Formats: sequence, C-alpha cells, structure tokens
Amino acid sequence: MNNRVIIELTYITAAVLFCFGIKMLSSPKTARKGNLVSAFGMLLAVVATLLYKGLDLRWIVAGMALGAVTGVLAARLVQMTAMPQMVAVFNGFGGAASLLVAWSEYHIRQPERIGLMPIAVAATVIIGAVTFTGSMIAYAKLAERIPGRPILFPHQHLVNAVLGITALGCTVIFLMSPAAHYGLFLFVMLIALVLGILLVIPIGGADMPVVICLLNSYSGLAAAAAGFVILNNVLIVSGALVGASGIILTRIMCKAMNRSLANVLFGGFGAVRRGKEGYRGEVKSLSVEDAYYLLEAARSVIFVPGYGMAAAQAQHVVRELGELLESNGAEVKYCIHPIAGRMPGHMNVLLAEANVPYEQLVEPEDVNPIMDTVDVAVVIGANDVVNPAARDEPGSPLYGMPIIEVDRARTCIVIKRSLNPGFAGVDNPLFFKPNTRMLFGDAKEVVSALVAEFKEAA
Amino acid sequence: MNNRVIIELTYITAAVLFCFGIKMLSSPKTARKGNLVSAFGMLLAVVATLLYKGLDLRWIVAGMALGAVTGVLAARLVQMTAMPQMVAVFNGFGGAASLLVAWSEYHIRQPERIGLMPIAVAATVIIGAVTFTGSMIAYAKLAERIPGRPILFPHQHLVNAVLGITALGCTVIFLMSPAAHYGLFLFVMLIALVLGILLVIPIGGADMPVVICLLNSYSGLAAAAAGFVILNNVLIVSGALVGASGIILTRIMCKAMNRSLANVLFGGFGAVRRGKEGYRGEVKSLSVEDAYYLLEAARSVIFVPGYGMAAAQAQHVVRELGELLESNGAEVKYCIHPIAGRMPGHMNVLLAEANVPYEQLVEPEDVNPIMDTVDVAVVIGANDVVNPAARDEPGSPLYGMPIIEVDRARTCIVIKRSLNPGFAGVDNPLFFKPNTRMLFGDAKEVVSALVAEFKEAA
Amino acid sequence: MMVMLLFIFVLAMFLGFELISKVPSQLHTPLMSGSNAISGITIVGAIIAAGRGDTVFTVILGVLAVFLATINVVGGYVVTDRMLGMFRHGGRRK
Amino acid sequence: MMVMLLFIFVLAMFLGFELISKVPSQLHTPLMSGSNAISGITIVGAIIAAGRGDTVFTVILGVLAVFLATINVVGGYVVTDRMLGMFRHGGRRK
Amino acid sequence: MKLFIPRETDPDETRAAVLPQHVRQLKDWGWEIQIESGLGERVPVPDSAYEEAGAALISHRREGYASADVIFRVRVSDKEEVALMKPGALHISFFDPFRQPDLVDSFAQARVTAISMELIPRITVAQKMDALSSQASLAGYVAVILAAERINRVFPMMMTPAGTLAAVRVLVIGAGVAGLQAIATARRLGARVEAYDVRPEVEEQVKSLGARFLKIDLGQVGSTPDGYAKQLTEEQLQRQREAMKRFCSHADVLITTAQVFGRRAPLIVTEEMLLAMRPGSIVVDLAVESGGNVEGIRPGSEVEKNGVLLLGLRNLPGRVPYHASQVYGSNLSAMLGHLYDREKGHLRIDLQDQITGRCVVTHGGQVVNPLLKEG
Amino acid sequence: MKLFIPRETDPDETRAAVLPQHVRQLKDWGWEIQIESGLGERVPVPDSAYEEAGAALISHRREGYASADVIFRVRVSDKEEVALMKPGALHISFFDPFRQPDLVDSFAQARVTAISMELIPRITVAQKMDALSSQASLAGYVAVILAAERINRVFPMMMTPAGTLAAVRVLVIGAGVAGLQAIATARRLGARVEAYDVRPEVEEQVKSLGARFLKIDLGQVGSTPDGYAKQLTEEQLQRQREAMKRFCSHADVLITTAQVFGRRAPLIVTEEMLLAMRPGSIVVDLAVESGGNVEGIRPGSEVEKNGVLLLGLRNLPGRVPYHASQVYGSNLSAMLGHLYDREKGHLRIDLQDQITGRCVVTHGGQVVNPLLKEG
Ligand SMILES: NC(=O)c1ccc[n+]([C@@H]2O[C@H](COP(=O)([O-])OP(=O)(O)OC[C@H]3O[C@@H](n4cnc5c(N)ncnc54)[C@H](OP(=O)(O)O)[C@@H]3O)[C@@H](O)[C@H]2O)c1
Ligand SMILES: NC(=O)c1ccc[n+]([C@@H]2O[C@H](COP(=O)([O-])OP(=O)(O)OC[C@H]3O[C@@H](n4cnc5c(N)ncnc54)[C@H](OP(=O)(O)O)[C@@H]3O)[C@@H](O)[C@H]2O)c1
Ligand SMILES: NC(=O)c1ccc[n+]([C@@H]2O[C@H](COP(=O)([O-])OP(=O)(O)OC[C@H]3O[C@@H](n4cnc5c(N)ncnc54)[C@H](O)[C@@H]3O)[C@@H](O)[C@H]2O)c1
Ligand SMILES: NC(=O)c1ccc[n+]([C@@H]2O[C@H](COP(=O)([O-])OP(=O)(O)OC[C@H]3O[C@@H](n4cnc5c(N)ncnc54)[C@H](O)[C@@H]3O)[C@@H](O)[C@H]2O)c1
Repeated sequence: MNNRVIIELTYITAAVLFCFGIKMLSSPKTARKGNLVSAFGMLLAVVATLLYKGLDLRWIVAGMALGAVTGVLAARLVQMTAMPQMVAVFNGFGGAASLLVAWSEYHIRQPERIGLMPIAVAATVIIGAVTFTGSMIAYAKLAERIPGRPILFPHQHLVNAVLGITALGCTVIFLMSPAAHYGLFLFVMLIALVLGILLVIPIGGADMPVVICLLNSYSGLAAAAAGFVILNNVLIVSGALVGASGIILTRIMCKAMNRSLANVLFGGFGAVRRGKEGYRGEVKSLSVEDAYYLLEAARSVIFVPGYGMAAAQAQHVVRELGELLESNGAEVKYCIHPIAGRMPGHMNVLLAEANVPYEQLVEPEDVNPIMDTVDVAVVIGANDVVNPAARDEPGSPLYGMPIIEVDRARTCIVIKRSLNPGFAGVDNPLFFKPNTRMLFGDAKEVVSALVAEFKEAA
Repeated sequence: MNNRVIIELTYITAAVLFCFGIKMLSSPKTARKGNLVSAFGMLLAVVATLLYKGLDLRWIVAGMALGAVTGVLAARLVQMTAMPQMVAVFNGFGGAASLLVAWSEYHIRQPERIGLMPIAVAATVIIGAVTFTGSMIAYAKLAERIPGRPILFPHQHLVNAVLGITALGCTVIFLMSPAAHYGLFLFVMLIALVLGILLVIPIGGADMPVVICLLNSYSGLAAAAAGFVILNNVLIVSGALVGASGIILTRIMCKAMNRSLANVLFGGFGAVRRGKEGYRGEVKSLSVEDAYYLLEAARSVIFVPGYGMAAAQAQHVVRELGELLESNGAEVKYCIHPIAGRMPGHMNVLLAEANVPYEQLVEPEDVNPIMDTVDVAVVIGANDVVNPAARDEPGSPLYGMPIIEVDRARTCIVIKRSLNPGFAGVDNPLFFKPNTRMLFGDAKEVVSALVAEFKEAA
Repeated sequence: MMVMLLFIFVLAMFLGFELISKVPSQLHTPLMSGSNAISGITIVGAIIAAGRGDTVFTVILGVLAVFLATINVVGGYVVTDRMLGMFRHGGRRK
Repeated sequence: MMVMLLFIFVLAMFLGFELISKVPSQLHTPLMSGSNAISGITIVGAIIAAGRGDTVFTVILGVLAVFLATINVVGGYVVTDRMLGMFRHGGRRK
Repeated sequence: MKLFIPRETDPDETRAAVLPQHVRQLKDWGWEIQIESGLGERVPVPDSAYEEAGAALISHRREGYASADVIFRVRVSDKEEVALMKPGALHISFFDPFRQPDLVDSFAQARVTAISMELIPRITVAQKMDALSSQASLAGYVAVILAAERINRVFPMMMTPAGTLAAVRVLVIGAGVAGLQAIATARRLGARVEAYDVRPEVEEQVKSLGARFLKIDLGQVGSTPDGYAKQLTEEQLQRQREAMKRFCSHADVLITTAQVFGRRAPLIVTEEMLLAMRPGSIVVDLAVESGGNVEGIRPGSEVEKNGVLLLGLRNLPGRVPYHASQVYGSNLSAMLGHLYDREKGHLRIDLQDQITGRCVVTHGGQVVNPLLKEG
Repeated sequence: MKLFIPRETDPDETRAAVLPQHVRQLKDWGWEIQIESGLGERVPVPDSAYEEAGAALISHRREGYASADVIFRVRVSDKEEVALMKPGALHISFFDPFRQPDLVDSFAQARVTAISMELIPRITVAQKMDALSSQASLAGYVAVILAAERINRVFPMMMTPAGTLAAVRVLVIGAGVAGLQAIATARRLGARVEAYDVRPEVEEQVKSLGARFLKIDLGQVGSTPDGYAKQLTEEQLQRQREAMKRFCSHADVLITTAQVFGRRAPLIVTEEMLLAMRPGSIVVDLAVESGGNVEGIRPGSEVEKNGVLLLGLRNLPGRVPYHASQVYGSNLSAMLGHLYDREKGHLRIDLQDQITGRCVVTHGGQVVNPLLKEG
C-alpha cells in the first residue's frame, strides 16, 4: 500500500475516534475517557499528515512546538472560573487557522473561474473570520476586558444588514473570476472580521456560553469548508461532526436557559415588549423536552400540587420526579397550600401515600419569602392557590387570600390541561406572566414524560 | 450542472431518506411513515439511475415491470401469518441480485490483477450466494416445505469448515489473476450457495426470524460490496446502513429470546450440556438491558416480591414497572407468598402503599397451576419462598413448605444482590436452573433501571 | 477514490449502528422487512448492468438482477406497509 | 470527486446530529470545549499549507495557521480534561 | 378590645373554642383575653398553659360576659347568658339559628351581634373560617377510626401464613368534606372503599382518593350555588334506596354523611338494607344530628340490630378534641381577623361584605340575616 | 376420627377455635366434627353457619370430650375438663405450660396428648401453624387502632385552611411480629413512627416499613437460635431506660411489645418516663400478660396517670375476633394436618419431628417436652 492510502486509512480511523469521543463526552461516566479518545484521534491525524511526502517539516515543527507550549500553559494556568473564556480564545484561533489555510491555498492556486474550490475558499474565509473576531469579543466580555452588558448603538440592525449584503455582493463578484480580485478577497475578509465583532457585541455576558457554543459550531463548519478547499476528507468529516453536534448543543443550552436561540442572538435589540390588555397577554407553552432542560439545570425546585394532581393520580410520579431532581443535585420542596385539593389535607394524604417525607412538605409562609431564589416552581394541577390576582387585584373574588407566589420564582412551569379556571372559576393571570411556561396535558402523563426524560439521560 | 452531478446529488438525498426511514421505523408512532419515506428514497434512486446516459431502457423496464407486479402480488396476497417467510424470499432475491450485478461486472471487465474491484466481486458473490440460498431455506422452513425442526447430520461442523476453507482458498487463488480463473469463480459461487443451505438447515424454525434478520444484514453488505464493484456511492451507503442496523436488530431479537446469537446459529449442534454437581451448576446472570428485552417481549409476567423488595423500599418502582408492562400489553400479576417478608402481610402493606390494586394480588395456589404458561416470573428480593428444594429435596429444612414455583415459568429473572441465602439460611437451587437468570443488584436500583429502559424506548 | 468510498462505507456503518437503539418487539419484523427493502438498492447496480448492454450474457444477468431486485424492493415496501397497517387498528398499542 | 466529498459531508453532518441527544447541564461546557478541540482538525490543512513551502507568504500564513491550530487543539484537549477532572472529585454526581 | 372565652357547658362538649396558640396570636394584635377557668379541661389543656400564653383566668363567667367586646364559643350561649352581655358585643359560635328562633330574638333584643359559624359561605376566600368544613373533615376521620375499633376484623388485606384476611369493604354515602376524609382514612387503612354521592362532580374527587365511585341514575340533580346538594324528590330517593340495597349488603362498614343544607338529612339507609348486612358490620351515621341518614339510628347512642352495630354518636370531632379545638380556634381567629381593623383598632360589621353579610345573624338589635328574614 | 371444639369458657375470650371454613376443610379430610353450641357467639358467627359447614351441634360438652380423638381450643381446658377426655386423645390449644405445672400433670395422668401452640418453633416450615405470630400480628394492628380511637388528635399530618395539624408521633418498643405490624398500621394512618428493639437485625425491617429506627448502644446483646431476644443484664436495662426517657417524651403514642421467651417481660418504661409524656398521650402495653413493659400498668384495665392513658388491655387479638379466629383456626388445622396421615387415616405423634417434638407437652402419660423436663 502506498503512503497516500495509509494516510487516508489513518484519517478514517481518526474520524471514527472523533465520533466515539463526542458520543462519550455527552455522558458523565465516560466523558473524560471520551476526551482522551478524541485527542488520540487528533494525534493520529496529525502524525498521518506529517507522513505526506515533500513536506518541509522545520517550520511546521517550530509552529507546533510553540503552539503546543502556549496551549498547555494557557490551559493549565488559567483559573477554573476563567475556563469558558479560554475556550472562546481557542475557538477563535481555530477559526483563524482555517481562514489562513484557505487564504494560503487561494494565494497559490489563484483559480481563474468559479468552481467549488473558490466557493469553499470564500465560505472558509467568511466563517473563519466571523468565528475569530466573534470569539475574541466573547472572550473579552467574559474576561471583563470590555463591559459584559449588551452594547447597543443606533441602527445596529441596519448596519449589520448593510455589511452583510456588501460582503455577499463582493463575494459574488469575487467568485466570478477569483484570481483577478485579490483585493476584493481581502475586503470581504475584513468585512467578515468586523461582522464578527458587531454580531457578538450586543449580546449580554450571561449569554456568552451559548454564543461560544454557536461559534464553535461555526469553526467546525469553517474547518469542513477548508476541507473542501484542500480536498481533505478528515477535515470535512470532523468539521461537519463538530458543526452539527455544536448546533445541537447550542439548542440544548438555549433550552436549559429557557430561551430561544433567536432571543439569545437578537435579544439585545429592540425594547422589551409588554402586553397591556389584562391577562390576554402571551401564553408561552413549552414542550416536555424543554421543561426537562429547565429542570435539569435547576438547583432549587418547588412543587406546588393542586387538585389536578389528585384528579390525575399523579402523586407517585411526582415523587419520583422529585427524587430524580434531588439526585441531580437540586433542592426539592413540596409547598402545600392549605386549601389545595377538595378536602382539608387532600394533598397530604396523597403525598404521604407516595412516600414523600414530611420534612419536604412546606407551607406558603415558608416559601414565599425565598421565592425569588427558587430556580423553577412547578405547579402541578393547581390553579386558585397560585392565582396572583388574590394578591394584586382588589376586585378579584379571591382578593386577600394568601397564595403561593410562584410568579416570583425565576421560572414557573404550570402543568394543567388547558387555560380553564379552577374551582373558584376565576381566571388566572399567572398563565400570562413573562416567566411562566405552560406545560399542557394530564398531570400524570406529563410528569411521567418528564421522568422518562430524566431516566433517558442518566 | 451535468447529468452525473444531478444523479449523485439525488443519490445523496436518497441515502438521507433511508437514514430517516430506518430511524422512523424503529418507533411505533412513526413506523409507517418511515417506511414511506424510505420507499420514496428508493424511488428517487431508481429514477436517478434511469437518467444515466446510454442506458438501454427496454429490457430494464420490462424486468422492472415484471418484478413490480410479482412483488406487489406476492406482498398483497400473502396471508398475514406467512409474512415472515415472504420477507425471507424477498431478501434472498436481493442477495441474488447483488450477486448477478457483480457477476456481470466481472464478466465484462475481466480484471487481470488483484485489486479492490476483484476483491469486491468475490465478496459480493460469496455474501450474495449465502444470502440467497440461506433465505430460501429459511423460507422453506417457515412455510413448512421442509421440516421446521433442526436438521442435523454427522460431522456437520467438519463439512462446513472444509467447505468454508475451500471457498476461501479458491478465492485467494482466483484473486491472484481473476480474469484467468472464470471456472474457479463459478466454483466459489457454487460452494457459497451450498454453504448457505448448510448453515441454515440445522437451525430450528422458531429461530428463523433471527436468521432472516441476520441474512438481511448480509444482503445489505452484499449490496455495499456490489457498490464497491461498480463504484457507486448510494449502494455503499445504503448497503452499509442496512448491514449495520441489521446486526443491531439481530442482537436485539436474540436478547428478546434470551439467547445469544451463537446459541441461535450453532444451538442445533452438540448435545445439551447438563450439570450434575448439585446446585453448584452454572449461574447465568444477565444485564438490565437484556432483562428489558425479555420483559418487553413477554405477554404474561408474574412478580414475586420478598423481603428484599421491602428492604430496598422498591415497591413504588415495582408498581411502575408493572404498569409499564401492562401498557406494553402484558398481563401482570403479583404473587404474594404468605410468609414473604418479615411479618404477616408485609408485602400487602407495601404494595397497598404503592397503589397496586388488590385485584392484581394473587396467591401461590392460583399461580402454580398456570406457571408453565407464564413468560417471565420476576423474583424481587425473595428467596425462601421460591426455593424449589422445599418441593424436591426431602432432606431440606424447608421440605414440605408450599412455594411459588417460579422455576417452572418459561423464564425466571431473580433480582437480588448476591447468591446469599435468605432468612432460613438454606441454599437455593433455583439460581442454578437453566431457565433462571440472575439480575444482581439492589432491588430498587435494578427495577428503576428497568423502568428507565422502558421509558427510554417509549 | 477507493479510499473515499471506504470512508463513506465506514461512516454509513457507524450511522447504521447509531440509528436504532431500542425497538419494541412488535416492530422487530416490520423493521427487518423495511430495511430489507432498502437492501434492494442493488437495483441501481442491476439497472446499470442491464442497461449498458455490453454482451447478451450480461444483459441477461442484468435483467434478471433487475427483476429480482425489483421484487425485493417493491414487495418489501408493500409487505412492510401491510404489517404496519395492522398495528394501527387491531394492534395492542392504541 | 467533489460529489463524493459532499456525500461524506452530509453523512458526517447526519452523524453529528445523531451522536448527541441529551447532555446533563454540567457537561455542556466540557462537551463544547472538547468538540472545539476537534474543530482544530484544521491543523491538518495548516500543516500541508505550511509544509509545501510554495511561497514565503504562504509559508508564513501556513506556519501561523499551524501555530494557532495547535493552540486550539492542545489547549482545547487539556482544558477539557481539566474540567472533567474537577467533576470526578468535587462534582455533584458521585 | 376585650375577648372572653367561657368554658362549654354542654356535657357532651369536649372541645374548647381556642387553644393557647390562638391566645398568643390575638395577644399580638393587642387584645385583652379572658378565659373561664377549666376551658381546656377536656381537651386536655391545663389552665396554666392558657395563662402562659397571656390569658387572664376568671372563675365566674358573669364578669367575663359583662365586660367582653367579643365572645368566642363552640356552642351558642343560652338566653340567660345572652342577657349578661353588653350591648354591641359580638358573639361568634356555632348557632343553628333556623331551629332556635327564640334565641335569635334574645340576641337581637340584647343588641348583641351574633355570628353563626354554620352560615359562613363556602367560597374559596372564606375557607380559613369555614368551621363546618374543618369539623366535618375531622368527623370523617373519626368515623372510620370508630368503625375500625368496633368491627370484628382488620381493615387491610393481609396474606399471611394462616390464610388471607380479606380487606374490609367500606361504603361511604355522601362524599362531601366529611365523606372524602372518611374515604381517605379508610383507604389509608387498606380497606376497599366505595362511595356514592348525588352530585356528579364528586366522582372525580372520589377517584382522586383511590376509591370506587358508585353510580345510580337518578335523572336531574342539582346543587345550590354554594356547593350544597339540592334536596331530592321522593321518587328519586326511592330509586336511590333500591340501588343502595345491593351496595349495602356487600359492605362491612357503612358511613353516611349525606346532608342537605337547612333541612332534615335525607333518609337513605332503610331497615331493609340494614337487614341485608352481615352480622358484625358497622354503620356510622354522621348526619345523625340533623336527623340521620339511617333508619332506626338513635342519636347519641350505639345500638346493635341483628348483629349490625349502629353508631349514632354525636359530636364526632369532639373525639379528637385537641385538633378539633385547634382548627376551630383558627377559624374563629380568622373570622375575627376579617372583622377587625388592626390599624384603627376597631371592629367593622359590614353587612355588604360577601362573608360577613352571610353569617351575621343579628346586628344592632335586628335580625339581619337574609336567610332568616326570608323564612 | 372425631374432632370436638368446645366453646371458650373464659369471659374475656371472644375468639372461637375454628370458623365454618375450617370445619369444611376438615370435613374434606373425612373427619367427624362436633362443636359446642354457641362456639362462635362472640365472633359473631351463628351456630347455623357451622352446621351448614357440616359440624354436628352438641349442647353438653361432656359428651364431646368423652368421644373426641382431638380437641381444639383457644385456651387450655381445666383439670375437670381434662378428666373427661378419653386416654390417647389429642388436645391442641394455647397452654403456657411453664406457669401451670399442675395442669401439665393432669394431662399426663389422663394420658391425653397436649400440644402447646406457644411452643411451636419459629422456623420457616412451621410458620403456617405459628399461632403466636398470627395473633401477635393482629395485636399489633389493634394496639394502634385502640390508640387512635382514644387519643385526642388525628394521626396524619394535615395542612388545612385552619392551620397545619401535626402528625402524631408513635414510638414502638420491641419490633417483633406485633411491633412491626403496629409500625405498619401507624405508618398507614400517617403517623411519624419510630421504633426500638434490642436485636440489631430489626433495624432493616423497621426501615422497610418506612419508620425510623432508634439506636441505643447497649454493648453485646444476643438472640436465641429461635429468633427470640435474650434477656438483658440489669446494667443494660438501666442504660436503655436512660436513653428511652428522651424518646418517650416526644411520643404521643407509645406501644411496647418487648418480650423475652419464657420469662417475665422486661420493664422498660418507668414512672419517670411516663411523667415526661404530654397529657393526652396514650401508652399501649402488649406485654401486659407476661408482666408488662410499663411500670404501673394494670392488666385488663385502662387507667389515666397524669393525663396519660395507660392501656393494659388483655387479649388484643380478641378485639378482631373474626380474623383472629380465622388465623387461629388455620394454625390449628395446619397443626393437625402435620400430624394426620390422610392416606392411612391416623394420627402420628413423632417426637423426633422438628415441629412436633418441640410443641408436644405430654404424650403417653409422660411429660415429654424437653424444655419442661429440663426446668
Ligand atoms: N381544600 C378544601 O377543603 C377544599 C374543599 C372544596 C373546595 N376547595 C377549593 O378547591 C380549590 C383548590 O385549589 P387548587 O389549586 O388545588 O385546585 P383548582 O383551583 O380547582 O385547580 C385545579 C386545576 O387542576 C387542573 N386539572 C384538573 N385535572 C387535571 C389533570 N388530570 N391533569 C392536570 N391538570 C388537571 C385544572 O385545570 P385544567 O382543567 O386546565 O386541567 C384545574 O384548573 C380552591 O378554590 C378551594 O377553595 C377546597
Ligand atoms: N412473614 C413473616 O411473618 C415472617 C416473619 C419472620 C421471618 N420470616 C421468614 O422470612 C422469610 C421470607 O422469605 P422471603 O423470600 O420474603 O425473604 P428471604 O428468604 O429472607 O430472602 C430475601 C432476599 O432478599 C435479598 N435482599 C435483601 N435486601 C435486598 C435489596 N436491598 N435488594 C435486593 N435484594 C435484597 C436477599 O438476598 P441478597 O442478600 O443476595 O440480596 C435475600 O436473599 C421466610 O424464611 C420466613 O420464614 C417471615
Ligand atoms: N370552596 C370552598 O371553600 C368549599 C369549602 C367546603 C366545602 N365546599 C363544597 O361544598 C360541598 C359540600 O360540603 P359538605 O361536605 O359540607 O356537604 P354536606 O355536609 O352538606 O353534605 C355531605 C354530602 O352529602 C351529599 N348528599 C346530599 N344528599 C345526598 C343523597 N340523597 N345521597 C347521597 N349523597 C347526598 C352531598 O352531595 C354532600 O357531598 C363540598 O363537597 C365542597 O365542594 C367548598
Ligand atoms: N421464621 C419464622 O417463621 C418466624 C416466625 C415468627 C417470628 N420469627 C422471628 O422471631 C422474632 C421474635 O418474634 P416475636 O415478635 O414473637 O418476639 P417477642 O414477642 O418475643 O418479642 C417482641 C420483640 O421485643 C424485643 N425485645 C425483647 N427485649 C427487649 C428490650 N429490652 N427492649 C426492646 N425490645 C426488646 C424482641 O427483640 C422482639 O423483637 C421475630 O422478629 C422473627 O424474626 C420467625
């Protein structure tokens, strides 16, 4: 077998190792080993590449040595808390490297006509550039080199749009006869670099992890694009893998923050909308899966059971969900409103039957003062007992009754079948609050599904 | 874009549709749609192929029309119960088709030297031939054209080995200069056809579904090999997909039968071993996943709780598992031995707490007579109450005590932490019975894990 | 070229392993049958072999291959659909 | 050729989507960082670009790319390993 | 403001109107509290505990009545006592004003404002003062415990080496507050529980406690806006009894709670049905004070008929006097809290208020309750 | 073969030795069965039910005794009755032979084979005849029901609009068969339950019922091969009482079941501990018949001391006579089944047998029991 074949077979092995690595990284038990597997794959790929005939290794080795030392030092010396920004920097370098690879290829080959190669070059350069500067801004925000808050300026939208269209237009012209437009090539690169900055700067520091994750997906795509430029399989495969899994991970992270990706990316723009037509505001419902991500990331959870839990006979699954949350590290309490259910002590009977320890049962007086610190309040088939109208609206028939103020929790998930009112027949403004999410369905079914999500992930 | 590129892009689309199709086929909700998606992919692939320039379509269309009519008629007219053998026939035809493709390619190209093409040709022919005759035998067994029982003849093992080695040797010689050895090529094909018959004929009719599944995986590999012969991506991708997923499915089916693949394939050989050294026979333990497959396929399940369930406080998860089994279509009972636990009514208290309806509780007298019809008996932390020594060994301290005769169930899964004896301190021969499987671990943890498996699959 | 095909083969195998993980027992047969229909993709090769019309012999082989592969494909999909159609109604899951 | 690369690209994307489905929140950052290290695979391209030594300019670009990509790869793996090492001990799962 | 709590005079009454915890709470509002010595004797809570909580002890109720702005009681005071109260005083207790028109008049004449705890509307915001509910819930629990103590078998199913002990079958007729609690308690003890009620919405509530709901087709039955059941026609009652006979014959324990607001309780269980029951069975009638659901039951007594024990005991909540007093005291405090303006330090009887307007019987020398004025 | 079952003479005894279902079973074996009229009177099971099952009714026990091959009783017959029996007859009942040496002698003299149900070994194969267990289990249940009926509060925690009712705290001392059943019953009712026992292996069993196990470090404590607890040294008892005092003061209900086979029950709860308990608390002593675990308790009575009600009632299983008779009758039948060879149709008293050898007191005119011969 010739050298070329050996190299390619090694590449295949490396790609397979990357697959295993990513898979293993997504489960706590195997994560660390997964990282080593993937690192070993990378080693194989690099060694195989060095086997290419006719490579002048001197400079390469120098660059690698320097890079390796820098990388190790940076990774080792950085403080635990500063790791995310470190990842941003690394990621930016990866994007920059892809850009440089494509540039150098373009510089040498100077393609005359449109074709896949120049298209790939343009894609690599644009994506790589955005990744590079975007990551650097993310780094700066996290490291507080620049303010973490969203930085807004007038007509941001417009400026970005103009820049984007310009870049696109120039690219098209460039692609017509690539070799002839070296200047345009550099101009596009410049615009992309600026775009990277402008796109990230209006995003708040708290959202940076999601942004980095997205940029990570981009840098994978950049690598894949670079693979098309130099016609290299392993770049394409690995880059595509990272590009795809990065997007999935971004989605997962958004869900854990109870945000949409669009909201993260463009949240800084525009004023916050506020409905003013009474309760007829916006009802935001969420899927079981989204609720899972919310709960999975929560450190403190309060369950508020009501008559719906009893009607659905969901007490056993609720307790099970509570146990799963606890073993996931969350603090779990059950807040029982004295009038919940249809007889005094209704919830007590059911939760005792389901073996919820008395110690986890708390009363509204205990919970309301600390409600702001609760990550997620899960209302399970309760309604009147969590109706904020009883607190806020003197005209309400419930006015004056103490409630469990779940609307003050960071997020409130309400599990019930519809928007129908409860026993008292009074509409509930809770369902329209900005931090409320409705999870429609029969309490037992929905909570079972949540339990299933947790078990699946274990 | 030229014709070639369009075809290839269509192939990519088809491959993606196959991926979706297989994925959707593995979930009850989407299965039927998945089949349509995959069929649409096939349509695309066929149409794209017909676009190749220079194809003489007359014969092709004739062959296709005839094949389509035959296929539809066969698939429509076959009785529900005869479907599996129909699938076997179809599968055999697929294998034969791959064989013919490779043969025709070899016939035309007549390669002079060893290379990937001749290797691929040999692989296609051998796999295709085994698939073809193997499938036909599977069909004949299921349709009872030949007896369904394992057909054994002396030195079966040896004959197969000799044939296999001969085929291998001939193939090597053939590969040295393929064009020169047309006769050898035909000879190898013949041997492979015979091998297909010999490999399947000693396997019992009840195991045929697994065999068909395995042959299906082979026909996928044959298609992939044919893809290497004619250098066609879509064949390689689709064939590999079917090859891989077929193997996974084969494994799953074996587990649901509580058999290993080796046992299925070679079970007909050799005499059944029987330990005679008292209880110190063979303890067969199984994994949670294997237990899941067993339970998933069971139509009647009996739980036998004992003190271990109480000690582990596993009653809630046990009830949950029971509910899941019921919604999976199984009939579920809880058989309570009067002395189970450490006080009279111990199991009753716990199961009542977990809300197991009284109707599902039965006594040993009710269950023992029908024990032979029970698919799986699950013993959860019970020991003395299921000790067959009480029935079989007059010397045993337990002799004469009525027990729950789980050893007579089709399969018995025993969940406990070790082989240690129970309260009475008497060893339990149940653990060494051929149809007993030990599932070691804390009752609550193990049953939770089983529940998780079920929920994951839902 | 060959290496690339191998690459594709390996990726597809990997994907095949990932695609199905847990299958309820009543879907075992339909899944088998459905993926069997996919393995009839060899029809593509058969069409090419039959259509090129190099020699009479290869045309015969090719057309026979087309015929058999078509049965596999068409019959496979139809029979799978029939099986799945049964579940919809009389099946034990609603 | 290009088509085949595209085929590979599509399969790999598909595989990437399938590979991860549910990730506990404490693994979000390590997974991001670990897959970021993989995206440093561009080092392969960088080595080739730098090693061919066509022009001084491209060598400079190439070596710079090698340097940056190496930082990405090496730093990425090391930092991921450090993060995961933390969980082993102080982590909230045993 | 001065609050006085006399001890109960009825020999059947074991409850006290308040416990020391309530005294403590009202003290915080700045009230002066007097209790008659021996108030908690039968709970039992010693006088000293009340004193510790800040109440002043007096041994002559006369003084207490004379000076108090507010009087808390479990049972309503009698005419002589009313005569002792100062005009404008507020008296909060169970009352049953429909059956005691004379007493209503005495209150009016003495210009004492009387609040009847029975008349508190059953709406969500009034739940914390809803003494009928709080006591009914305890009664439901006690009914089951009494039956368990009296019956000749154990409630739960037990599969033992000496054979299987069948679970006791409990039938609950009327699944209101008391009925539901009875269901819950019987279920806890492991009985097989069935329940019946005329109101169809109760079915879901019964099932939520894991019991079976028995359906009898009676045609149209309504409930009043307050959630009380409407009275059945004689024909409907008859149909109900027919169906009931079968259910009763299976039951080991029969608990009846059916009441119709302001009227005699419906007679549901006839002699004939009782005869069909097995010897050793137990019948507990919670409606005995308003006439009883069971034929032949004698208020205040336990009688055996054909081997079936008929429990017509009165004042079931009084059998768990500690908790009964605790919830009743909380109901009273909540009622007072509703009327008392803590800022301004005075009571405000607002007859337009949706709660006050419904439960005040007499005020300012007049009978003001709309229900009483009508009838 | 003839079986005779006289009615119980002890006025405290409500149980019958068999129920009709056992008569039916023994009839199937081909036995002739006579019962004294009124046997099930207090269960209550009417004579007619026994007759339907196939028993012959006699009104003079004399005849019954004279002709019977086997006699079943709950409590042992007295000397006069023994004198009536025919030699070689078999008498199966509770006996307590250690405290009645005279009676043992009478049986020996009358050449009647006496089996003591207390002496059945507690091994797995003997469980179906183990009457001590079957009755103890019912006693544990009854103890809790009695406490629930007598106490002034409700057992379960309830969060109600009128405040939270705290769950009753139950402390069970001695978690053998009776103790475990008491724990289970109290837990079912929603109490917070704690338990204590000297045998360490009980901890897991207590937890399996969802209760808390209290640990007291007493040094080395063993148990006999039969699973009974060994007697404690005086120093150990003292240490135990110290620790116990604290636990008792938290408990609303205290149930003691500690027994030591063949000896006086250990005194665990002292006057001092009782004083620390809250007024209104309940103490139930199940060991009262073998001397009691509680100081000052009076067998057969309910006394109040400093507001704490001490229940020393005897024969708790007799308060659920139906089920108690059912399990006892099954135990007797199982015992008979063990001795009776159905093929050959005769009884075989094999003193080498691991069960028979341990529970037969007298046989063939001799005291044969190893425990009695020793002491
Ligand atoms: N505690 C007592 O003693 C007592 C007695 C009588 C009345 N009440 C009254 O009952 C009310 C108690 O408040 P609460 O919050 O517990 O109940 P609620 O206000 O009646 O609300 C219960 C909610 O549960 C939902 N639900 C019903 N079945 C469900 C199912 N199977 N799955 C999921 N959700 C289901 C219903 O919404 P969907 O229809 O949209 O699903 C309903 O809005 C108070 O108004 C109180 O006054 C209490
Ligand atoms: N019913 C009564 O009134 C009563 C009273 C006293 C004694 N007994 C005696 O108790 C016995 C009852 O029989 P049984 O079959 O219920 O119990 P058993 O024979 O004692 O067996 C219980 C088994 O459960 C296993 N186990 C314990 N903890 C476990 C955990 N956390 N998870 C999983 N398995 C666990 C143990 O095996 P590993 O250690 O291998 O896990 C043990 O072998 C009889 O011998 C009876 O005579 C009964
Ligand atoms: N919103 C609140 O705050 C609140 C508070 C307490 C009660 N309630 C409502 O009021 C309802 C009635 O409460 P209650 O328990 O005091 O009622 P109750 O004591 O007046 O009657 C008891 C039960 O008997 C039933 N009944 C009447 N006639 C019957 C007959 N012939 N046969 C069978 N059953 C018959 C009634 O339907 C009722 O359920 C409750 O169920 C509840 O829904 C509401
Ligand atoms: N194998 C069988 O079939 C079988 C059947 C029944 C009982 N048993 C065993 O026999 C054991 C004893 O049964 P029992 O309930 O009849 O016992 P018991 O009535 O003799 O004593 C009751 C309990 O009191 C405890 N005790 C004794 N002294 C004590 C002290 N000073 N302080 C606290 N607790 C003390 C004992 O440990 C025992 O648990 C059972 O727990 C069981 O393990 C076995």
